[in-house]
Amino acid sequence: MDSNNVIELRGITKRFGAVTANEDVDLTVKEHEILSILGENGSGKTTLMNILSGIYRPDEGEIIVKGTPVTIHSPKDALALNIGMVHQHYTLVNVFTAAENIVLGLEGKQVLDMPQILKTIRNITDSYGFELDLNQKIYDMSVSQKQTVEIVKALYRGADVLILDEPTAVLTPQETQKLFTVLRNMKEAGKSIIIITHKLNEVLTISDRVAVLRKGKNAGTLATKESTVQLLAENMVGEKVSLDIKRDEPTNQKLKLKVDDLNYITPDGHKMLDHVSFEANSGEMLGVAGISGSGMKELLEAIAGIQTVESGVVHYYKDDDNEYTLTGMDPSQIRKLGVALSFVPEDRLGMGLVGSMGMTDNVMLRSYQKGKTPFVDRDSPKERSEKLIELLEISTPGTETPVRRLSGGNVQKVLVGREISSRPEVLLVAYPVRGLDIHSSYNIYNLLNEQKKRGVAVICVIEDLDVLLELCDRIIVMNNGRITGERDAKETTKDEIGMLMTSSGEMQSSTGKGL
Amino acid sequence: SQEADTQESGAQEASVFKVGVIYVGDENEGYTEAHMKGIEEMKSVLGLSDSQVIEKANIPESEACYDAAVDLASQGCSLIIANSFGHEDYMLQAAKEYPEVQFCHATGYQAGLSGLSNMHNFMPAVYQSRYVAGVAAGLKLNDMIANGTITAEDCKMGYVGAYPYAEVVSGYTSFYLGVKSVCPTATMVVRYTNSWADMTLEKETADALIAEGCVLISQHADTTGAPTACEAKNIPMVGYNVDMTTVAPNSAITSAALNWGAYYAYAAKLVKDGETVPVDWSKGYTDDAVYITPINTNVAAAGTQERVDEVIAAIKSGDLNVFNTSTFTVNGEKIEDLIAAGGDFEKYGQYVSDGYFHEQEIGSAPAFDLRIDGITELTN
Amino acid sequence: MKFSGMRIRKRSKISKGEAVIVRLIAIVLALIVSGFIIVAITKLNPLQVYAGIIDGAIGTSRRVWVTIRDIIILLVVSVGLVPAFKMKFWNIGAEGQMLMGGLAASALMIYVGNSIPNGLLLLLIVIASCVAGMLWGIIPAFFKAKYNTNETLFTLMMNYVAMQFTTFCIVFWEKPKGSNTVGIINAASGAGWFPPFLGQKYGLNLLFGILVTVILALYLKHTKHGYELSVVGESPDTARYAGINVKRVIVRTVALSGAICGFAGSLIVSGGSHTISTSLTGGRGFTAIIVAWLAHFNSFIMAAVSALLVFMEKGAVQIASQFGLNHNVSSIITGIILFFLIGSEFFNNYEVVFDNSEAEEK
Amino acid sequence: MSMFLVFIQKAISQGISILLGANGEIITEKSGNLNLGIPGIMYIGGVSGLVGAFFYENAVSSPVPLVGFIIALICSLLCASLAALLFSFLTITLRANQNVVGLALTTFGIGFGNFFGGSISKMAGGVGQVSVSVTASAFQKSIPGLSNIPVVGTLFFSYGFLTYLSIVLVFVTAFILNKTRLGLNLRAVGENPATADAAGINVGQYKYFATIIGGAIAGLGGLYFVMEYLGGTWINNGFGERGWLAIAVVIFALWDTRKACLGALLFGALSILYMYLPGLGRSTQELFKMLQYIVTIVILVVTSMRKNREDQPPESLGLAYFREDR
Ligand SMILES: Nc1ncnc2c1ncn2[C@@H]1O[C@H](COP(=O)(O)OP(=O)(O)OP(=O)(O)O)[C@@H](O)[C@H]1O
Ligand SMILES: Nc1ncnc2c1ncn2[C@@H]1O[C@H](COP(=O)(O)OP(=O)(O)OP(=O)(O)O)[C@@H](O)[C@H]1O
Ligand SMILES: [Mg+2]
Ligand SMILES: [Mg+2]
Repeated sequence: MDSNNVIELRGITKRFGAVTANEDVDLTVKEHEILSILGENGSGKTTLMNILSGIYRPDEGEIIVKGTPVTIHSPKDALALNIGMVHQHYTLVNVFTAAENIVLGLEGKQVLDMPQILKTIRNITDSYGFELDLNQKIYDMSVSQKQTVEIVKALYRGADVLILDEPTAVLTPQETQKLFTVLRNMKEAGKSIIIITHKLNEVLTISDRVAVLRKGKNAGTLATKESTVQLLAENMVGEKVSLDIKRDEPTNQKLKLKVDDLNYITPDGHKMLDHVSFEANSGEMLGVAGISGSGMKELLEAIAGIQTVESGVVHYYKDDDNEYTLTGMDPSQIRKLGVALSFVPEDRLGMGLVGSMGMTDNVMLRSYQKGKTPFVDRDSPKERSEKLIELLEISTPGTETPVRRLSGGNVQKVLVGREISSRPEVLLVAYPVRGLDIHSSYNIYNLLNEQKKRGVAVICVIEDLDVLLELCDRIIVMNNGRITGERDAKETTKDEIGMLMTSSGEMQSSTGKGL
Repeated sequence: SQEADTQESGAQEASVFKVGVIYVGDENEGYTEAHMKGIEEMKSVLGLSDSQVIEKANIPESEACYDAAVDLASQGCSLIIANSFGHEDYMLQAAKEYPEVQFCHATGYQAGLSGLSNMHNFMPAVYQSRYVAGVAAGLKLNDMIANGTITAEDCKMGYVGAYPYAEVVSGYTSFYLGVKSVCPTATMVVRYTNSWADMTLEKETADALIAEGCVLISQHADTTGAPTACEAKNIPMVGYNVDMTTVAPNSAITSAALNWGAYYAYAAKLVKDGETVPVDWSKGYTDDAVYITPINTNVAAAGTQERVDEVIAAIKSGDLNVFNTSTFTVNGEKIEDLIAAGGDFEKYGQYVSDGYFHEQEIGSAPAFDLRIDGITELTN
Repeated sequence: MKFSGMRIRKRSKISKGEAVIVRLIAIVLALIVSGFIIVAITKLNPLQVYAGIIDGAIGTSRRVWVTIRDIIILLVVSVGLVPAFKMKFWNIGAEGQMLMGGLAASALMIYVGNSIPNGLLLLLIVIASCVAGMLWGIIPAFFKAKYNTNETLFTLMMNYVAMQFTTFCIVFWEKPKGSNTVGIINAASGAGWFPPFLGQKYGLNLLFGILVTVILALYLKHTKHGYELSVVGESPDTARYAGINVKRVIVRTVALSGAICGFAGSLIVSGGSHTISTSLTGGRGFTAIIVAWLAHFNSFIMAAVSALLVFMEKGAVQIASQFGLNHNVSSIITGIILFFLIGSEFFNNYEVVFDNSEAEEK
Repeated sequence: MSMFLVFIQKAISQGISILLGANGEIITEKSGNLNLGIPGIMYIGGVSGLVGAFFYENAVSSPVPLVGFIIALICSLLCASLAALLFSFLTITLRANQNVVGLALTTFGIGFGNFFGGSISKMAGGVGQVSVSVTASAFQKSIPGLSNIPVVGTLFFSYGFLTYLSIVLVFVTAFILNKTRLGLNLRAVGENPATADAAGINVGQYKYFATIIGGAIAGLGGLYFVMEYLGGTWINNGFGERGWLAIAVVIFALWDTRKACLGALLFGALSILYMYLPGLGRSTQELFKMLQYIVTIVILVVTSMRKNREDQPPESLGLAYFREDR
């Protein structure tokens, strides 16, 4: 046994009903290291870490911390063993301040001595270089600020082993860089860090070793130095995979959508859309880049008729060249015009789908109003669901299984599949691969490319700039509700886009508008 | 047991005399409790066994009463009694359906009008005991005037009434006339709770009356709310239905009460013997159908018992008529004059003769709903 | 320490048969426990007591029909609550909606009862009671839709407003003046009363009850409206995304819910009591909430649960009368049965597992 | 003036039951448990105190007020806690729907209260006779000396122990919830049990604890009604709608016990206002009795229009928590 093993998991098995999430998994974590855990969606990464942090109890297996076998019954036990976890879905109380969240659940003097507590927390934030307003309420925070609170919370509890579940999924590249800096500081300070991520390049940048899970089982541990993206992907999937995005030249482009001077201010006064204008063409993939919260979500929702705007017009050009104005209409009115507009929203289960319903009922969500009778027709949606399952290789027990039960990748396939199956002329897509493993991600990219080939005008918001540059034909960049630039994807660089994402200047057009 | 057997068969067994009773409340509510006592008395007088009396409690004034009545009839009851005013329509409905069963309804007024020979109304002449209780209250007031606690001028009483209709009006008027017969300067204000049994409301109403300056409280509502309020404020009071001294040992003088057993024993015997039950029945002191609870000497003025006994004797002998028309005026005029003048008052002509209002004599239900001088209704 | 190896885990699946058995066991346990309580209080033979319960509920054909009449009312109110609940609109205002429905029926019977043909009057009564209940539902629904106002409390308060409003009306309708009793309305003419149907006094009640239940089940399962309201219930954002007018669906659905509860009010007034008072509902608006939830909105189970509760209530009233018990025994027994039924749901969703492997340490 | 004084005094005495109920419900709801059984628990709390005192007073020849007081208090706290324990067991351990359990508990509790209240009546020899006057006198004892001061004494010092306790509880609860670790943890459990769990808080234990304490305090509301308000008697359904009003006050007060104090006073005042307004007819009185409900509705609508982030109910209110659920 290696003496600097902080944690050893031996033969861990965990079942949920009929599902075996982890099967006979071994894992070691050393001092002074960053260990990545990699695996496809549903391969059991989160479950394994939840076991280590006391959320779940293993059905079989042994946990050894610093040489001693232990039983971890609860998160409290885990913390007592200096194991802290930052969950994928943050565990923070929204109406509490950062400081309140950080001291939550700890022992100490019954009456809270806030000044003293704040001082102690500041010691930690200062020593690792976190930026955090301790008196800010969580509901006022951005995702990365919340994540910072989570990490500080774990450290404040004396975590020596810090587990992070997909910490970068919702961060901007800049925020990710900042996070990695902090993680390296922590490693220097002697801590062990376990990080779950689907982004292979991040794995290569940050970690010392990579443990791969495949279908709940160990698929080996590699030293990062010796691995490549290709190697990791193959290890994960268990067979050869191709990691190229095929980008075809746009063909037969025609003006499909013209957004003209959209403005929208939130009820609390933020300008989310600030004189936004652009055009989108059929057979073309238009990428939208921007730091999250820059107005991309609002833009897509405004086009789709979900977000009402203060002013501005959205023009839509049908195949017969007739022009329609979409502004001021809700999605069903748009549909009634005969406009084929599909939208894959960011929040899959919160907006795109109904988690508790099966595929059939979800597939009919956007089309149930068809037909003159007051009755719904469930037969054709059911057929369509079955077709989608076959076509997109959706893994689900059946068309009536609540989609909430499916893994993230499959949920996304259901959503994208439904939107595509209505044969759209314009397809809006927000963060289509967030949280998906690399395999599923490429499936989605391919689906989008197929649509483009079909002549659809695809507009997609993607946070990963590498993907954006590879996938799209044209990119517009947003910051603070404004369009700060428009570039040809084949000619621009990641740096240029990154700069535009933070620039505040007027639209810096280099290629001119549109075609 | 055999009782279960006969019930399951649902058939009427002629040999067994059975009485069915429908109560609006249960033993937790003074009014129904008084009826329950009456039924017990009936049982012991007639020697009926427990299984010969089927009681249904908490029957609301709705089709539930009809359901209960027909259920009792089909269980073989040959006499069915209901105790709440609002039960009457449903009793009539059942009476039409079961002509061979006798239906007796307390406080109602429709038996005579209905033309059904098996429908009957009854109600003890409680105005008599209220009058007597009023005398006891009046003596207390005199005592307080003599003590200097109050003056003869601000001798204002409060009355917690349930609803503003004849039963209550007749009740408070007789109480007031009793008071006035010994304490002529007394006046009275009446507040309604719009409920028969709401302890909180009665308490709050009594409190509001006390806050308005009432120096003595009486009630025609069924809970101990008013005595509770009076006890807390040390205000003398006259209760209703039951002895209030456990709740208000330092406030309750006495309570006007009814002895329903007098009727129940009487009617049950008639039915059992196959004799005709009168359409209307209303008896008072002569038949021991009304009484006042023992005078609480802690509170009552000295000599109250003697005075009260005299008044009771006078009522029994017929020397004293509670609604003697010379003792009250309406809008400053005598009722005989008003009747003679015609108009709204003409309808009272049938009740007024020989110098008094013949209360509960034409029908068994109280009919006196004149608002006499000296009494103010604070709500109407 | 002994239990450190015991834990709870979600069941993967439970068959319909097993679920029924779990519930039956719960009912039997509940009956045994209430039996003990009754015996403790009365020292009576429990079998005799159960016989009394059965006798009270279905001992004679008249009792059967009274029991059916009351089951139907409870069922209709429960059914009425379902659309709102499915939409996650916590309507605890059924009491008020029923009362308003009953009030509308009574008003028609009183004011136009003897001046129009009975058929037309009945039609008006059904419509008016639905509209009155609907109105009582729409008010909180409107504010829920517009401002997301808490509907639990709103609908609860509407119950009391309805109650006061009823008392207010009774002041004008009471007979005689001041007595607070309206008495049987149209006792002589029977105007506005449900006529006998197929020779049964409560035949029409039964027919209406079945119709409402079936139509509503169809509405929820097979219509666009039904689909829309379940989407709104699951996620208003998703509904907006789908182009569903969320506000309209909220108001429409609660209007429907209120209308059915209002209709139940007319079932009581025209189909039963033929009078109006604030005790018309008898707490059924609250009981129906339990019925609907316990049944997971399934019509058949709702009918079964309603039947069980009414059966027990009628039975308890009978034993109270037969054995001289305090009649509140019926609420206690009902409470116990409910607790067992509610508790038994756990065993349909979860299972308890013992892992002895871990029992040694800690 | 004296009329107004009486009105205020009466409003307070109407409000105290509601306040205690609301205080209990706030503590309960802060743990994420929506206990609609509070109205039933209040009946149970009231009747059990009465039963305890009744047996004590009947068992000894000369009962001591203080002893009766303590017995009533203990019985009330115990039985109300047991009822809340039942609620907790069904909703926390068995994860049953809170609304359903709550409503069933209310049905049960009212039946329980009326059953035992009624039975005790019978044993005591009839209605109005369940008078535990000795015990009640201890509950009604006002502060000696101070209560005799004119106006101020009437207004502030003329009440019994439970009235003052209810006010003390308001501030103690507010302090614990807002200034201590216990309160912070409890609020976290109600807001986001998964978070609390991950932070090492025993969610189930906190929920049990808060629900039972809350139930016990609410039970005191029933005891107040029976002892201090009614002076030691029972009347079926006498407690009326106070339990529901208590739950209404919780929302009115935006989960703050100090605001609940005002809310309860307002509700108390509105419930009897019509008696103190001259010249109302019987029908108008009935309309006036709507006032407290209408006011609640108006306040509800106004707060919802303001949409303040801080005025929201605990986020996971009404939901069962199971760690392995997602
Ligand atoms: N709470 C749960 N209840 C039932 N099954 C679960 C639960 N959590 C996880 N599972 C099962 O365990 C398996 C592993 O899930 P887990 O969340 O650990 O995957 P993962 O590797 O974290 O996936 P991802 O990359 O999508 O986050 C899943 O396939 C699922 O079937
Ligand atoms: N409550 C549940 N009951 C049963 N199985 C579940 C449950 N929740 C999740 N699962 C299973 O867990 C697996 C992985 O789900 P999970 O949510 O971890 O996917 P994911 O990719 O992490 O999603 P996301 O990208 O949204 O994080 C799925 O295959 C699904 O079957
Ligand atoms: Mg995961
Ligand atoms: Mg995931």
